[in-house]
Amino acid sequence: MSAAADLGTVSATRVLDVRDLTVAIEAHGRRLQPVSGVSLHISAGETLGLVGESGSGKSMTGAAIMGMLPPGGTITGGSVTLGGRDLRSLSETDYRQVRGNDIAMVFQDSLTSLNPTRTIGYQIAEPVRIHRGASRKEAWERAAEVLSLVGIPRPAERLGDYPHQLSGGMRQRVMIAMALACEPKVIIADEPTTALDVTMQAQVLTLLDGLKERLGMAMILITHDMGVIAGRADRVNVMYAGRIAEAADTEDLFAAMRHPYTHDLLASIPLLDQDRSARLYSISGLPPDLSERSAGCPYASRCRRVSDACTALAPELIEHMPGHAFACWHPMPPQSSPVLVARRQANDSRHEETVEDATPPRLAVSGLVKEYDVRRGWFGASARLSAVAGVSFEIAPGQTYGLVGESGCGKSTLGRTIIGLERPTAGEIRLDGLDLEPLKGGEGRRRRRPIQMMFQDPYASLDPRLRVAAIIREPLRLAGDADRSAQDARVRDLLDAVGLPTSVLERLPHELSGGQRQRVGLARALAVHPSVLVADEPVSALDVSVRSQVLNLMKDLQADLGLTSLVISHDLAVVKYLADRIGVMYLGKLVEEGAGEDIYQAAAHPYTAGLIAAIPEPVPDVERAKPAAAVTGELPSAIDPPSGCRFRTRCPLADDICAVREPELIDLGAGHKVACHFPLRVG
Amino acid sequence: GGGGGNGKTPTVSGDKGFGSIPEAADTVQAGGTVDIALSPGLAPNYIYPNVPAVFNGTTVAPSQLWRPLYWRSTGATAAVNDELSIAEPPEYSSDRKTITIELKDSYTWSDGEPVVADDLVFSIELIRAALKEDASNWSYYTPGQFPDDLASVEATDEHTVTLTLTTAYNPGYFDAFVLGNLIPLPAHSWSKASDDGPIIDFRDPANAKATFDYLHKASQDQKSFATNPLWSVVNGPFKLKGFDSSTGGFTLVPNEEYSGPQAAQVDEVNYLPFTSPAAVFNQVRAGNLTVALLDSSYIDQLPTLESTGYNYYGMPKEGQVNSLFLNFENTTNNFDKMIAQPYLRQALQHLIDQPGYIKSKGIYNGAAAESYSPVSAASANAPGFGDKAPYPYSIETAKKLLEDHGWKVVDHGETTCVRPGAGDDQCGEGIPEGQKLSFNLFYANSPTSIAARNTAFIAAAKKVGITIESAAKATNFMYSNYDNNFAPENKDKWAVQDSGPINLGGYPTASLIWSTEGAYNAGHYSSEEADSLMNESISGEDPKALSNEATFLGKDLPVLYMPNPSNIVVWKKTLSGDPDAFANITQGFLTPEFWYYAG
Amino acid sequence: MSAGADSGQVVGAAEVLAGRRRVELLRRLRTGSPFGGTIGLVGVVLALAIVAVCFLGPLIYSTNQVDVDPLKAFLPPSGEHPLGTDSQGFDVLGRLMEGGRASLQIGVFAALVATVIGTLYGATAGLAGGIVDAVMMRFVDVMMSVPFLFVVLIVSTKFNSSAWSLSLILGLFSWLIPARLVRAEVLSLKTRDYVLAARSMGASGPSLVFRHLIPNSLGVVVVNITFQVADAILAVATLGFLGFGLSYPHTDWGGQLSAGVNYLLSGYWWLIYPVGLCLVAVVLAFNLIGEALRDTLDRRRTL
Amino acid sequence: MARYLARRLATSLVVVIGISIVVFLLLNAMSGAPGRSVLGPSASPEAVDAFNHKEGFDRPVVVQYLSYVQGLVQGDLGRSYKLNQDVGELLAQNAGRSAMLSLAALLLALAVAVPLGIYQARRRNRRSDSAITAATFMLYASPQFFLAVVAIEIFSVQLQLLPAQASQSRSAFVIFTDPRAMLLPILTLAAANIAIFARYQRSAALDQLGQDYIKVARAKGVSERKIVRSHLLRNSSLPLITLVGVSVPALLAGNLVIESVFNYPGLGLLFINSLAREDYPVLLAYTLIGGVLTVLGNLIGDLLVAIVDPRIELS
Ligand SMILES: Nc1ncnc2c1ncn2[C@@H]1O[C@H](COP(=O)(O)OP(=O)(O)OP(=O)(O)O)[C@@H](O)[C@H]1O
Ligand SMILES: Nc1ncnc2c1ncn2[C@@H]1O[C@H](COP(=O)(O)OP(=O)(O)OP(=O)(O)O)[C@@H](O)[C@H]1O
Ligand SMILES: [Mg+2]
Ligand SMILES: [Mg+2]
Repeated sequence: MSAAADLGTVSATRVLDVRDLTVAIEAHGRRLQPVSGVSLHISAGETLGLVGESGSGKSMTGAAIMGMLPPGGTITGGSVTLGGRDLRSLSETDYRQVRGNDIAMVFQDSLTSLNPTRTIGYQIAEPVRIHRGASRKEAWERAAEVLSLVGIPRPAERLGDYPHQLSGGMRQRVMIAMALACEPKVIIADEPTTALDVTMQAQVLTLLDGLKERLGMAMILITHDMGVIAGRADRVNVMYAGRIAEAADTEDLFAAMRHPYTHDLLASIPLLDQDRSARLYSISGLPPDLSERSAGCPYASRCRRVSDACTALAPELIEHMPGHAFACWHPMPPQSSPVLVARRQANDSRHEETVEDATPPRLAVSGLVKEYDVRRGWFGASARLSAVAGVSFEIAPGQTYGLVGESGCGKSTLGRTIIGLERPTAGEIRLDGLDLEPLKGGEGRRRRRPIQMMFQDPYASLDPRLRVAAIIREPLRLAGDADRSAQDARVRDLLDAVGLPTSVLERLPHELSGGQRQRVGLARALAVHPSVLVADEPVSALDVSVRSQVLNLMKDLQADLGLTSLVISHDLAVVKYLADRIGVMYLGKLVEEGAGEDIYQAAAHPYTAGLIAAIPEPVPDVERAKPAAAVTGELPSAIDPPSGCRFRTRCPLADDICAVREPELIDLGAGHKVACHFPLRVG
Repeated sequence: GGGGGNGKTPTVSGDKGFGSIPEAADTVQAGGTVDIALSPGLAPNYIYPNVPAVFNGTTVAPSQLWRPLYWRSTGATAAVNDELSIAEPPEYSSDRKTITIELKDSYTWSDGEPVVADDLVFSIELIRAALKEDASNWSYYTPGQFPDDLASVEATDEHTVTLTLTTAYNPGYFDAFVLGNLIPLPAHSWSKASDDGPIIDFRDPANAKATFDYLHKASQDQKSFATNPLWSVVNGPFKLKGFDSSTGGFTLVPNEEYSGPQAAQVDEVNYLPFTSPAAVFNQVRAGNLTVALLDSSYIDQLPTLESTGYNYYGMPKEGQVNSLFLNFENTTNNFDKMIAQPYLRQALQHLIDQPGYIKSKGIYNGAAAESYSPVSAASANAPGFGDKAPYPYSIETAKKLLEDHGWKVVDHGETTCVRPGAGDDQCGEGIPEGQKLSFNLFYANSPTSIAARNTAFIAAAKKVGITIESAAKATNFMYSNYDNNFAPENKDKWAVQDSGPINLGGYPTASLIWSTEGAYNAGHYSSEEADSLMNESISGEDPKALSNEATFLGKDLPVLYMPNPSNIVVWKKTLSGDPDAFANITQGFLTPEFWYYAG
Repeated sequence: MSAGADSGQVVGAAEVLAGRRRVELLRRLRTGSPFGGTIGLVGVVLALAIVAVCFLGPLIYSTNQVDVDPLKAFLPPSGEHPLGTDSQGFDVLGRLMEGGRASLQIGVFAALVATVIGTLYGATAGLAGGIVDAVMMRFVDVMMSVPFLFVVLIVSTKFNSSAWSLSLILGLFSWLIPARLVRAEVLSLKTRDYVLAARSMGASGPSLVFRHLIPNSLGVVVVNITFQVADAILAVATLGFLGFGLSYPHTDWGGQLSAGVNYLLSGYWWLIYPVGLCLVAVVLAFNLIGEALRDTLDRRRTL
Repeated sequence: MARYLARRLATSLVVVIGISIVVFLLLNAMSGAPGRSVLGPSASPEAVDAFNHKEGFDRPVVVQYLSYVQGLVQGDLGRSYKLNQDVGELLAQNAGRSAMLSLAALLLALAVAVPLGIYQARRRNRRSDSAITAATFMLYASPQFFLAVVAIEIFSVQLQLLPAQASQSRSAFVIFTDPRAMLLPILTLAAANIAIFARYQRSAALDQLGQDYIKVARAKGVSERKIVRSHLLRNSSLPLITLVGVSVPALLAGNLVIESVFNYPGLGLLFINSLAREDYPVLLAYTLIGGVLTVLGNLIGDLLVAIVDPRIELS
């Protein structure tokens, strides 16, 4: 790339200036160009959001700035200037002086990003000792100082801890402390919260934000989550296939986006206040292979506004308006994000669903308890882990029930118990009124057949040695009620139903893309005409564009087949999009239940409210208006759950009674139930 | 003093020697240390000289601390050495039942007491007491013979002992098997039942038993071998200075009170323990040993060793049978029926190429002698056929013998019996038609020449269609598993075995191994004629008896004869002495008192 | 993504870590293959070459490996005997082929015996779980702690070595590693989503085992076989070297080498180096093949 | 720590008991009542029976086992009838030398393999890595006795630099003062382990190098040398500690071969010689000790890991 777009004039406050950065990687005899002519800059106190699909080159850009490309990677063009210093010309030794000192980085996975055999004190002190030439003691003191900065109580005592002794959120704070130790000018946060639960994500992001402000740092926030961007970034660079597709101030971007890719990206995410009846937009095709250099616009093959010009020549990133640049031959007319549109529509249609009539429920779960014996070794004391603690709910025929909750709250356990992979410790599961639990052996398996499951990880849930045809046929074979040719016919029907070509039949799972695999998984689940489908995190392993395809498909099939389904996800938006009714779980308990809109717009449980508040929405106004961290702290251990109301340890409204008495699930009317001594809403 | 026989050539029988022994050097440099290798794996662990069977071969410095009555080696021959014996030659009465032994009056114990007739009687009483406890308590015991047949033993004067026997023996036999193994012991010092106990009368069997038990027990406390005052009372040229109980290595120093013919000339003799023949060889190669017996697999290294300063000399041991034992009772595949046929044994013997094996670089490389009977062709008791093989190597003859007796010989295939029956031209009694000539053979896993010669034999057998399955085994294993006497339950498991040499001693009658009742008759060979010939060797009068026995056994083939390998001794060129004092090492006798460093 | 996977933390972390580490260890002992894709090829070519020489060689270069000629012992290499002759006068090149056949046969057979036993044992333990598994694995622990070579040597004193008995003895004492591998594999497969999926569709025990568990653990088993062959060949060679090999008319490489070593100082190098190098080559070949197979397997897994 | 220790000790004890049963059964199967082999061929059957009775070999197997265990607990490993010695004493005499050889070889192997493996991992897939890997593969594929023979041929026969056999001395002092004699045995014994350890270290280091904390350290500006020293080394050595514990049987087997080739009078050679003598009490006592050492090796390995690795709860 030659002339790069100059986004504004070089000002004295620009800390970091990247121009025309091009990175090449040589690996396994292939040459990739994961970053092509990227230009960006950032000033002190500013947050630049770098957003894009997986593989779009976000991390690689960060790595190039840090001078830490993977083996085989080189910067082949462009410049990186930090405070007027050309970093590219630095020797490795000099570059080392920059890292951790002038630019610091926060990584995604805090478990693997901390050395398990070193104390956190050592790890935080390390950069101080290197860059500040501090003594062991001084560095240690500094470590305590930054640790308190990131909000860890009694920091001096924690310095001697090892990473595994900390919770995920704490570890992420330690990571941040490590990055801050030398008060860098620029901090690059690469997906700093992707591994965290939403509640924790909100806390960490707020912390980062505050620190940046206080210390006057510049921050590059790398994420794939448009919601995070909307709430935290001052400016946004949208990346696609190693290039910047669009760059603008956050408000500008959401209010008047121009690049079709930006638009499509947003259009394919389900939103909390999504119109449930509207289909999500899906971006067709796959991102381009970065090893092939094509002349045209990299998005051309997937773009709905494509023309011959697009395939002939790649558009350059041009600042069409002050502070707003995009690289497109056929920009969309300035328009606000599809989210805002959808939002507006949804607000209009505050619908009321008919309260379930007298039809008996298809699936009824009552008083379900699942506890695990966890023993500490051979002679260790036995402990009981309460994964599900007395959950009851019903799903009417044809309805979809959604389960949400933080990680570890027992959603999957509930799902596994319902389909019979686990035996409940207590409670009943009735399918069409018949209690499934006493049934064992062949009879039990047969009676459970109407309940089928769709798994989370499309890579793990298909036997890698079986061909697609055999995989889909398996439930038919197990049911054994059709001959081979009938089975084959059914397999073909199913393929058709999930929108796969028959050519995949002879393929092995690894020859399929993630989306295709998930479709195969769905086809398999549907093979025996189940009446109930349990889908555990059906889309959380999928990339945005694929995710919308699968969501659409599930939605269509629900409607077409009249399926009764249970959708489990930690993503309230996904659940709300798919489900008629939603149950919110907390630490093995159902704390609130009701229609999606009721839950979203009139949450009665403080936990639900906090959860909703923590979910980042791709709407800058909404995001900025949100309170800082609504639910604080972390999920307590399920081995010794808090007495009374399990949420009380994190509840802002908690009172003495909460510790003593367990609140019951009470109906607020219209099927909206809540288990709280101090509900936010009554009736 | 000087070497006993300056200018002498070693005493040998025949010309089977290998290498040479230089004449004794004229100038003697007194003192010095001699390092000598103990037989690998045979670390001494017992000291009392009347050895129980378990410890045979593992006693400390046999004959060098306590002299035997008769020294049965002169150079490389088994002739009695009158000079080194502590008694005059025995006198037999005409009925051969009374033997008078006169001890030389020149010998004294190291504590100054003379060696007297009672010391011999004491020793014999101890043997009797020991055998009463357990038949294995004296290595040289043959049930029914000495001392069972000892009517009386008496010290008739201070230096004379008279033995009265109930049966008569061939003097050659009795000399070798009994008198040669008797060792006078210091009764004045040892005849007690505990360390500080009083001297008791050993003629009382109860006392003899107590004494034996005491000595036997003391003899197992290896840590005290060199310190226990008991063992310091000796009459040989050396005393035990140090004993390493962990390895069995020990050091001898001259017995200053020695009263015999040749006092020790070097200051110290170190017996170094070795765990393998290779270790011995390596040490020799590194020049770290003064004297060593080498494994025959190092024969072709001898010229190299010579150039680095060693003399070497090899000689087969006399009175040694080196043969493939046959199991006449193995009924598997009718082996007993087949092996009972003399023609078949002859055919097998015809397959053994003794001259070839001796010559082969892969087997003996020259260091062995042909052997066709228990007695060597060069000995005074040589068999009638001398050194001419009764059944010389000839595949053709073997084949013809088989064919003449009703076998269909298929070269490299399966020879089968086609004419069953007991007739002259038939296979033989009990051998059915279609019988295959196949059997197994176990051989000792060391030395390498054993495997090599058996392989050659098996391969030759293949040429006439005889199939022999073979496997190498530890010698011990073969003794305890493939010996019909001790493991009768396994008698059908082996047909032929080669456990290496069996030593018959200086008077090599084979009665122990081939008489019908022989204690070591592993394969249960039985022949009336052999029995009567052996009986003659033992109890007859005829000095030719042994030769007659050997002639018959050479022809009747109780075993298949193999060459007799040389024992090879190497010693530093700086070490000199009477040539016999080196030649006798090949026969297992050590006389270090004759060695000295050349000035 | 899910906290469930981490629940091991609770369950006696130390035990789990230690146990897992040990299994991991066995599995990984031979990882790392910087030759790229060629290593498998090198291994296969090497193995095929050795197999061809040993099994087909005699067709082209036929020698008398039956008749001993003691007088032709230790002839140095010449036109007539490219690798000279040994102590029996056998042509060494021909002897190499003879010994190679035995070594390969024993190696392969021992590996198969070990694999069959190990697979059945490991799969049973893994599937049964609970107390059965605990007892079975404790037994494996015990057997693994008894030094294998010692026991084989001790047992060998009682047997007459034949190709069969050797491979049987080796096989009977080397099934432990495959047993552990297969058990670990079955345990991990048991909780895989696709196995859960099959269970949730109503698949019964045998159906799970035969359709999912066995085919999917086969990879590990096959990889292990190749390593096991290499190990068995080495073990046989060691046995042969220590005097428990085959006897005439049979021979094996370890025995040949051991016989040759007796003449180390005599300069008969042709008795040592050809057979030594053959041994190295064949063990190397099987290791390389195993390495490549495992690489492929791992790559497929991480896809 | 105490609890973890107690737990590991308990499991180890179970395994050790198992080993003693296996070894005892083996002893029983191999030598049965040893009277005949002890007393030799000329002993009468009565004498043999008397011996077996006296020594208790005619009692029921279970009783024999219990008394065997009782002996073991009191440190009595049995008696070598062939050598007329206490097996315990016999082993004790040789143990020091074997331990010296093994430990020297082990330390050498570790000293070479750990840096080598890390070096390889850091130069992954470069030519030097491939070359070293090729070499380690070759080493791994070479039977130890062949390596030893080649070493003797080169260093003793051809170059005449080093003796062909190990020190025969019984005193540690002499062995230390003449290190030349131990060089070849130690080197060859170490060689095979270098191959295994280096391959393992390489793979462990690769695993760790792929971990994010290395990246984090780089991002903090830590130099590569320091990354290796203060981050990589400790983490990537954890598996090696376990490996060393697990490879005790292999080390013992190596001793067997090396001691017999170099004629070094340690436990291995004692074993080989006892094999030829069919001295089963010695053979099995050593096997038992080998088993116990293995368990001990595992135990120590696990404990070391537990000490070094803070993730293992020691409370
Ligand atoms: N070490 C590497 N060697 C070769 N190619 C790599 C390497 N790391 C990343 N890539 C490639 O570089 C491209 C850009 O990767 P990058 O990690 O920057 O994407 P990303 O935008 O951060 O995606 P994600 O959201 O998944 O983290 C991808 O196609 C990836 O396959
Ligand atoms: N097999 C098991 N043994 C012991 N504990 C278990 C087991 N499976 C799950 N748990 C525990 O049960 C609790 C609930 O786990 P579950 O997987 O159901 O949570 P989840 O809500 O699905 O979380 P996520 O969103 O991370 O998938 C967790 O504390 C988990 O550690
Ligand atoms: Mg990334
Ligand atoms: Mg889950």
